[in-house]
Amino acid sequence: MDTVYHSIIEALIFSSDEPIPSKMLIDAIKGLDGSDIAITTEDIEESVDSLNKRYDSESRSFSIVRLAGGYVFATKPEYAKYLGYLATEKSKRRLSAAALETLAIIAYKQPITKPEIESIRGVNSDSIIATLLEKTLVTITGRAEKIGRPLLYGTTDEFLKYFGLNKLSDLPKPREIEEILNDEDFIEQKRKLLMSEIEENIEKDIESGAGESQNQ
Amino acid sequence: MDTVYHSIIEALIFSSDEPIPSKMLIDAIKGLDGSDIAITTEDIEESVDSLNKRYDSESRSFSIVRLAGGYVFATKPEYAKYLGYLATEKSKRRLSAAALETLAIIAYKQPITKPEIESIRGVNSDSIIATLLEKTLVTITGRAEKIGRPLLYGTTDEFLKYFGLNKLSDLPKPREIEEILNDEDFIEQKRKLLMSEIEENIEKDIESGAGESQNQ
Amino acid sequence: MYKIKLELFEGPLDLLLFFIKRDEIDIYDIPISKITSEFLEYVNLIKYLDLEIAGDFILMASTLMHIKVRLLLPREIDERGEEIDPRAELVSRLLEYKRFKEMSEDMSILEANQRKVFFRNNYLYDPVERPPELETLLRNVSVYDLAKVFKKVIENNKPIPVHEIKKIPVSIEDQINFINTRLESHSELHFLSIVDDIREKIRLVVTFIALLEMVKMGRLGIRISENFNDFILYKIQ
Repeated sequence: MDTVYHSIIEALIFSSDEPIPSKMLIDAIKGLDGSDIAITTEDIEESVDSLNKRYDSESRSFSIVRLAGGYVFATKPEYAKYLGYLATEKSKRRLSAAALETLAIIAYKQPITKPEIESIRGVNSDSIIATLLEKTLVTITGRAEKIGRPLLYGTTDEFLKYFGLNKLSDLPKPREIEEILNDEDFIEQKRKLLMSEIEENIEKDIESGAGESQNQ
Repeated sequence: MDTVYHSIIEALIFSSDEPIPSKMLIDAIKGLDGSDIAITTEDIEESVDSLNKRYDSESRSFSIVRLAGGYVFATKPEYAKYLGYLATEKSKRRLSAAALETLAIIAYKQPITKPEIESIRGVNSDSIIATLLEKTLVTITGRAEKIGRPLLYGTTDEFLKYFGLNKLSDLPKPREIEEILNDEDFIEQKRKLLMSEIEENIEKDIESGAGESQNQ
Repeated sequence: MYKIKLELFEGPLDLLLFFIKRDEIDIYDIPISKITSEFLEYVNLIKYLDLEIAGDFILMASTLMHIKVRLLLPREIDERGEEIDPRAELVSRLLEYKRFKEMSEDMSILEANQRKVFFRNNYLYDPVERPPELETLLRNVSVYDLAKVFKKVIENNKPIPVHEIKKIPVSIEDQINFINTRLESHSELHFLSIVDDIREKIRLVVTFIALLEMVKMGRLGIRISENFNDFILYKIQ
């Protein structure tokens, strides 16, 4: 096998969605360069071994490993602490889907109590609310005038800043989102309505031979 | 900066699923090895340059690129045909002319409202904007301070990544209207110029019969 | 045949630019009459073929007809005494649109270029979990802090007047069980969330003592919660 295929195999393993099996590597190469190219599973193995040797001698921080019947890149264990640090920092920084959901409920329904949030989400939300409080995206705004006087939650100025809003009423209305996103029927209806209106006007224009200034 | 950090920086960039900003790299290193370690954005830049030189001399199929304000590993264009062979149908689909046109307007005029986009394009743009939102190439950035308080749209980091840009100002500037009038042939010239500058590799690919998979 | 051709146009402005380029028209001197009749031919076709964009084409048709009429009338004069060309607004719209159409072509090249680039997808690494260290977690947490939070909770409960005197059956044992039960479903709990539902002062006091007892037995850890006057309890295995 031509050594030019080392790099191609490397690129394929690098960009694959899943650990990539030898067969797929061979398919891709034969699919493009012709099925008559002699390339076997053993060639792939040798190629990977030779790549790994290069990585070692060049002290790369990654290498190719075999996993689940395929090949995949892996960073070397000695760097794990740095990557772990980054992962931890990232998860601290990024809002989870659950947190975002809770934040959205609080933003749109505020002021709202914990039991109300939980009845909307259908799950206990203690720790998520705690996280949002810690990140100062929500705050306690008072107590509800009902039995047990539960705490009321609302969003903070930090929340507005984070989402680039001047005030709470700047939040996109659920109706607007619906309109923008998947309400194809709505858009179609609106268009038909507009069409017939415009057509009527034009017909009038044509009949009278002169366009009145409807556009100005 | 100690050259041992070259490998750590390499591992950190390699492990990140999204372009990782210098600051995050510095934070991870200082977070683990002590905040007194002298390491700057320039050190990171030098480190990345030196890593890329090594990859070139070792004929690696990938290198580190600057994208959307961060660093990320990416394959070199000459491997595109092999990688495209295995890519899913969905990822092969290009943006429509209408989507590109709308993106150009949003990118250059942001923050911009839907009516403003539609008045430039001359056509209803509901479904195009919905598509761009779903592809996370644009997002809602707030509301305009005008009657009806319409939603404002702007581009995302995904937009930068999709077009291979590090920052918004890397976008080609639209020509001034005067310039368009004065030089009708300029469009052709500019296209040729741009082609020869950044498309050298692609042209080679096209000549060799590659890069056709996108039309499948 | 026509449909295929029509789909090449993004909208009415695009179609007008096509006429202008094809006929090498001076954009500042558009023959409105000629272009309008040609435009209307397309509109008639589009009405039956492509509902999606027909409305916008019809709107442009009416704009063109309006300009045509205004051209026949005596010219309007602007504040500087200059004649207003009824076509001027359309021309500036066409030019503005043209700018972005050009830019979108540049972007299409960038897109094609970037589509040749692939990113690292799946990969492996062994994350090193950083075990929470008690020294770190309990740093700056003193008994004073505990007492302060506790006092705050008690004070917050003050507004509820109790008119009835009744014996409240509660023991430290009960409250240890109570805390344990709560901790079964959560690895961490905010102190406030445990005592939030407790209304009786005596039960609060007993719960707090139970909590201190559990810390003493080494079954419970405490750390301060940032930005909030509260603390977090967690199980020690």
